[in-house]
Amino acid sequence: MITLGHYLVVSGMLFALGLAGVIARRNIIIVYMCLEMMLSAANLALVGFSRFHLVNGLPDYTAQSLVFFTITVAAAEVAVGLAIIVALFRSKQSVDVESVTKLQG
Amino acid sequence: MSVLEIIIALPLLAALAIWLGAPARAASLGATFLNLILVLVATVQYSGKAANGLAFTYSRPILDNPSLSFAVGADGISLILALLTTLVMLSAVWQIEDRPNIFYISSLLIGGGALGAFLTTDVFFIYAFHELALIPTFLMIALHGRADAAQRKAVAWKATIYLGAGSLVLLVGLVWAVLEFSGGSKLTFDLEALRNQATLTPLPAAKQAQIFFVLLLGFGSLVSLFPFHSWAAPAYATAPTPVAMLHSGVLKKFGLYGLIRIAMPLLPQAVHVEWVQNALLLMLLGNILVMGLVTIHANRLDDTLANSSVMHMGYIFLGIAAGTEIALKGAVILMFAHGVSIALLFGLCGRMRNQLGTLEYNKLGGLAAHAPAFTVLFAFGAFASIGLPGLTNFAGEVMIFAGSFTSFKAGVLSNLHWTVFLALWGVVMSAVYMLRAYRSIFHGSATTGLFMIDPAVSQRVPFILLAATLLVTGCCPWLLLNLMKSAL
Amino acid sequence: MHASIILLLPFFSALLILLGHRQLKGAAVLISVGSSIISFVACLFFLAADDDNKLLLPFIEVGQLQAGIDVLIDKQSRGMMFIVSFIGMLVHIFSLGYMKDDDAKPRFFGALSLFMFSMTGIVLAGNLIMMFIFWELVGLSSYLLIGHWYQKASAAEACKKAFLTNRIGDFGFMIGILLLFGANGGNVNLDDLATAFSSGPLRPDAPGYSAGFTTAAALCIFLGAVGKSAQFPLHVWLPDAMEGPTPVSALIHAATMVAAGVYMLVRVSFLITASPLAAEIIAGIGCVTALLAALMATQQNDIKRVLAYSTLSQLGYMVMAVGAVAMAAQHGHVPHAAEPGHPAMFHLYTHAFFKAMLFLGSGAVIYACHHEQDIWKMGGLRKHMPVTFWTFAIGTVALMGLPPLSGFWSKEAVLGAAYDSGSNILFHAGTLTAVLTSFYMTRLLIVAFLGKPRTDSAHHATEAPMVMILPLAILALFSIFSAFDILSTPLQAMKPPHVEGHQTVLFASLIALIVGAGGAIYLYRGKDKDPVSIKLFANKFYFDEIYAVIVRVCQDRLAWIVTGLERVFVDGLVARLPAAIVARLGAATRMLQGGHLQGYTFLLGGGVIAVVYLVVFVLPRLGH
Amino acid sequence: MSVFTIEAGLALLGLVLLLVEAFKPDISRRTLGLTAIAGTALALVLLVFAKHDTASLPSFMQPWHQLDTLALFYKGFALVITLLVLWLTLECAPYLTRFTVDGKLAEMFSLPLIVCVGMMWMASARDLVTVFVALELVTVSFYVLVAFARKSAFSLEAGVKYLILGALSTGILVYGIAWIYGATGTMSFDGIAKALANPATSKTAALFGAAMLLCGLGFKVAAAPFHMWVPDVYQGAPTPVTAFLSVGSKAAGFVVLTRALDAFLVEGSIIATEIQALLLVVGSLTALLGSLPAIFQTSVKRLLAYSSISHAGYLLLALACRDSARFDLSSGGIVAFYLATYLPLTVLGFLGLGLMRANGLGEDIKDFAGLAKRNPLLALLMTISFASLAGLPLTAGFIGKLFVFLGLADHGYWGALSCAVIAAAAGFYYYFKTILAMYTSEGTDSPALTLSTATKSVAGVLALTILILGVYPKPLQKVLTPASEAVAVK
Repeated sequence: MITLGHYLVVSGMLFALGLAGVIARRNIIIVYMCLEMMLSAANLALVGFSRFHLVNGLPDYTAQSLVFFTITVAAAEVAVGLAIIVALFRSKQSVDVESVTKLQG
Repeated sequence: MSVLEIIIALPLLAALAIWLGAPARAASLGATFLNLILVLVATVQYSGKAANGLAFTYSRPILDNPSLSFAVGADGISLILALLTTLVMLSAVWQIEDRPNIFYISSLLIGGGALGAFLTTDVFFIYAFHELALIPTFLMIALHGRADAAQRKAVAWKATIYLGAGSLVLLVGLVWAVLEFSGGSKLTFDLEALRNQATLTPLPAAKQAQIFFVLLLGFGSLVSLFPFHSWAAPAYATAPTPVAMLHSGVLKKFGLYGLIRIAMPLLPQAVHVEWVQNALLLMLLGNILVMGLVTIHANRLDDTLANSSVMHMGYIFLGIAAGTEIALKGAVILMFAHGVSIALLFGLCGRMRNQLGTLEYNKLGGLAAHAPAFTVLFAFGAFASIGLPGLTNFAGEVMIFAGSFTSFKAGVLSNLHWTVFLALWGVVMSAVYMLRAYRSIFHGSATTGLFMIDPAVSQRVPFILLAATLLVTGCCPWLLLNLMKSAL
Repeated sequence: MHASIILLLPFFSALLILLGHRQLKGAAVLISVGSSIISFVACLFFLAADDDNKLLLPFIEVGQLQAGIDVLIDKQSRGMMFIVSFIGMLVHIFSLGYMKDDDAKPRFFGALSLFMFSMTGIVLAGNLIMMFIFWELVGLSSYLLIGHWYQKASAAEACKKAFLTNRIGDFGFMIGILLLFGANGGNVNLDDLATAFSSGPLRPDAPGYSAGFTTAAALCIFLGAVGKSAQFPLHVWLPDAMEGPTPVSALIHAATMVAAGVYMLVRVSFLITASPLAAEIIAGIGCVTALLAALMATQQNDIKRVLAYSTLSQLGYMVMAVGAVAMAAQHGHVPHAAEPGHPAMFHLYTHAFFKAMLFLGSGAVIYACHHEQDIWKMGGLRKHMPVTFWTFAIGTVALMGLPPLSGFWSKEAVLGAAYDSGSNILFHAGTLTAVLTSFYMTRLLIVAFLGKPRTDSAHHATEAPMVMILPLAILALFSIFSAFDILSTPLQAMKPPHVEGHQTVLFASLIALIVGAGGAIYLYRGKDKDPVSIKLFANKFYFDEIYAVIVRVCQDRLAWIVTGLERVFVDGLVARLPAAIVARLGAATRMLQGGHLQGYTFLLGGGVIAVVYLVVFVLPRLGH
Repeated sequence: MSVFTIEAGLALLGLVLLLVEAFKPDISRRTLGLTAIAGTALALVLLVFAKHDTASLPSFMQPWHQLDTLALFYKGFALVITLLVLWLTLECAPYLTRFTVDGKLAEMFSLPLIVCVGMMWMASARDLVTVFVALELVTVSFYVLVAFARKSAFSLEAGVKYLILGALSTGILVYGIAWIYGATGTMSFDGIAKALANPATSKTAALFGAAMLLCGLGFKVAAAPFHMWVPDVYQGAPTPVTAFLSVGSKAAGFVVLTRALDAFLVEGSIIATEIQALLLVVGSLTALLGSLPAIFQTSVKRLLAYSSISHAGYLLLALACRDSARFDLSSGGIVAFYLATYLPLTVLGFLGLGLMRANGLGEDIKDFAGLAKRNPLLALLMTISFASLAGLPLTAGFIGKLFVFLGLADHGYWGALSCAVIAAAAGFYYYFKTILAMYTSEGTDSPALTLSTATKSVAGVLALTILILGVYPKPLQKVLTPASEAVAVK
């Protein structure tokens, strides 16, 4: 029997992996993909909670509606984000996180 | 509309007018002179009506709850300090010659801030007006101070950070007091309301002591209470003359005024709580003895004056520590006296520096020969600060000392009494450094090349004004005391 | 009425002159001299004034502190007032001649008027605070007058020294006043204090009486007198004060101001009588001063300095008398008399005349010898300045105590008091001082006036002008006759009743006179230089040097150390250390903003973990 | 008219402007800008006359959209700041276009309208879904705005940093929302409050969710330790955008925080003490971490960024002081008040910076040297702005700070109060440093600065607002007082 706990563990692992990737990877594209993974982790948790939170015997769909929004927002973010990263690549010929260190102090 | 509002607004409006292009000297002299007249009239009127309670009150609410209002009102203490402010402001402005407009503007702002602090009765505005002077003081020291750029900036920074931090601590104390004394559910910053509440439901002494101590630290740093004094001496020694006159003479009195007008009435038992009193006594002894010795060590006139001004604060704090009616009134008189005398001395000191280019004792001497009037004026200031009877400072000091002894029982000496004895030794020390200064500058034979002549009569006016004030109120301190009959 | 004229006339004169002497010019002198003459006339009326104690002007009136300008009129103040105004007037007149060529004449006369005002204030003072006020003001006028020739470094130093030394005395005086103020419920009126000590809350059998307090108060007040009357160990300023113009020395530093200490002690004699220890100490200090000063006087060569040490010595006499009378009173020796009398005040009264005269005489000599003050450069002045010589001689013998001149009577009274005090030391030391007095005064007279002129300036000396001679002559008359009832009664001198049976005292003083004078004649007749040389005396027991070291170590060096400590510790701990910490923190926190995206993500992620850990695991555990 | 219509209209205007620019490339940016400004101004006027109660909304919206005073206030706030930013953009346009592709600025006029709508929406949000959507609308638009001056390496770098860190915070926020939902079973603030007041709710899950949510929101409002992006992004972004971020984005974050905390800290909430403690810790830390590194700043723009962090700290501390029965304003009201006073100060400061740039000068403190000689008016206005930021009394900046101090002292949070005091004291240093630079005589040989009348009047109005609010804050309090009642009723 798969319980809420299983979903949450998976989601937690996804989230942690995502975070670790964001922190550890140097390629901005990969960093960005890890961010998407974190959003997915949140989505998974939402769906899991929604599934096990029964209202009148049915899952509560408010949470699942948020999932749709999240996916949309993620898409928008990717659209804008990739545009920026491309601009970065054009000007620096690199998508390494270390290529943006001018602003500091 | 109250006459006090006009008094507060005049210098600020004059400053604005000068910024907009009005002739600086005429505008500032006019405004300050008119202000002096107004304050004098108000003072006479006040002592005419039996000198009772707050007068000329008017209130404009600016916030409901916490209730803040632009409330003006004056009792004897405020009027005495307003008189001090207008006197010093007029002299300070008068003695500015051939300097940029910013000298006039900042003098007016500092003076206006002080007037606002002394004549409003809402804690918010009392605090706020004092802060108004922070930026002009800072800029004037940093930009027009009497040292090379790096040094004067360092001095300005020290003073500003100190004053800024001190006023923040003060703000915490005031906020605490307001919270404790507002009573009921509404918060109010109105001093009268707070005082009423404090009489109705006094706090336990231990709590009073805590609040008082925070206020003491806050107000104390503004008055250069030892050990929070190290900003003051360099700042005064470096500041341009009008700023030194106004800040050391007037604005510094704000902290003391706050303690007497706000802290003491709200927390009447606090100074009698042992640890508070002992701490205060220790700190003020630091002012008197440590700073007395530091002053003796000084070898330039500006250093001597600046350090002495820190030292003399100790006596006023002694009045506060004693906490009796006589001592507190003495403290007010001494505030007035010190303000006038130090402003006089700084004014003259500035003149000397302009004419001679140096203030070091071992380079000066024999100035009395060619500048007798200048010498007499300086002597007024110097002997006033030594505490010579017949000049105002003496009356204040003797009242403070006597006020500390009203509770004396034969054979039992408390810490307060011992402090008074040590403070009396400070009087000896102040004679040491003042006479040393006087001796080195005016007595002896003139050093080659360095000599000065008396200022023209019109340029003497501001100093004569201050010296005459010292003499008149020194011979007749009851003129001032009559104003405070019902105060405290 | 007279009191206010006497008090305020010189005040306005001083104010007018000091503030407007440029405009007034010569008129300043007239104003000052005129006011002194009017005061003197008013004072003659004042001699007949009734005993009174009334408020003249308000000063400070708050709660318990009621310090006004109130006058206490009794025999003591009437008599003292006469001395002050009389000698003051004569000195004003004398100065007309002496200061004729001085550029700063108006300033001098202004300060002289200021002095008259302040001294009058001390004399009339009805309460201790008023007395303190004028006490300080005489200090100021003394400062101004000693420093009259401020261009001279020695004068500038001397006036500073005088003021500061007096300040130390005033330090004690103020403490004493405060102690009495507190103990007597804020009342420092002299009359009321006397009542309080005799029958009020401060009487010895009152509940809570503290003998220590009484002694402390008495000694603190006495410290004021020590300063003003130049008693050991604060005597060092008086000889230096001779840097002032000689009329000033006569008026202030011989006849009146320095005697104010004695006057004040007699005013508070109720306090001294109440404390045996204080009385002994006072008598002892007076005795030591008298003796030391007399010893120093024997080796001085400056005519004014000899007189200055003599003054010191005589002041010591008076102070000793104050203590001795109190000691005697404690032993029950209260001389019964209808009229209040006091040996100290009596000696003050006679001493004022002859010492003022001696100083004025020395002034005339200095004037004649073109400001030569060394007695070894004089000699033979008798022929050139006969009037001066004769008046000086009268003064000398009066000071030595030759019967029946005034000095004899008062000195006998002082020695009598010492004898009655029950302390042999006092009496013997007093007698020894009398010997020395005769010795050094005779020496002075012989060396300066007799023999042959030793220098040109002495040779060409001529008699002083009339304005200077006249005061000398008048004072000479007073020196001779002032102790007789014919003068002392109308002048309200506090002559003690003559006690029969003091044969010892009488003999002692006569023997002292003969021994001292004889010794001096033997040693100094016809000598051109000093045959005796005692370094210790000539150098005034090295007091100045010792004090210089004390000032250097205890004040200048201490100031240096404290200044250093203040900069390092106070400024360092309170200002610079926090500033440095904040700056360091600022730099450290700024390192967080390294600009590296990875660093930011790391911190952000770490922050999240930290917050979650804190909220989920730490805070619930804390319980609130 | 319904408020919602205004929002929709504004969004439409934004889209139209975007399209117009795309299809009619020769349209002048002045026309675009003025249209946007006119539209915003119109919206502001309409807002005043619109129906001001939740009941006026369509019934389907009411569960997730409300119109209390706080919401209305923030809507007005959003419109005002948008208006100012649009005007500022127009003012800085000649300079900005040097760094944009083809010298176009259309998005700089249309995206702020979108952001504005997002902020207005957020002010009304009643549940976490709405919050998320509105927040992302704002954030994603800001990604574009920050990186808008693409030819400038700084702007691009700021854009990348904001993008990565912003997206990271979004992830954390959603994860937090998920867990709160998991713990309480609802998305609406009312429901969450109700569930948290029920002791049966899992405390650990609720705490975990709340902490994550607050971390996500903390990023938006620049709370420590999620504030690192602020200096870099503020410095790199075009000045109008920085002003927008500093005032608008922060206000949006705080309105959500206010709503969320009203739910978390409801009477009897099982997680109240922990959250409150967290707020105190984070608030103190933020005030300090904003103030301390600023001491050594040489770039005024970066300085203002740190200042913005520090102010966020005070605002968080204000939020930590709940239930002050003693003043009329609730903590949410105080935050709103503070933000309202903060708006003119910051905008005036950035306006000054923008004008410096527009006149070809830099943004470092040394570039300010001698400003008083070159343009006394601008120097005076900047002095007022910086003095007010430092919290000098008689200026608007002080009143807000006073409220915070009052609240902290009232609750006896002495530790947090000390941190606030230290931060404020350090603030004196760096604000005064800039003021001092303006009055020094160095650099006075540089040419005089001239300002257009419009600039002068806008800046003058801002400065006057600062001074008037400093001595007469009553009107602002009046506007906010019902808001606090609405919060209290809940």
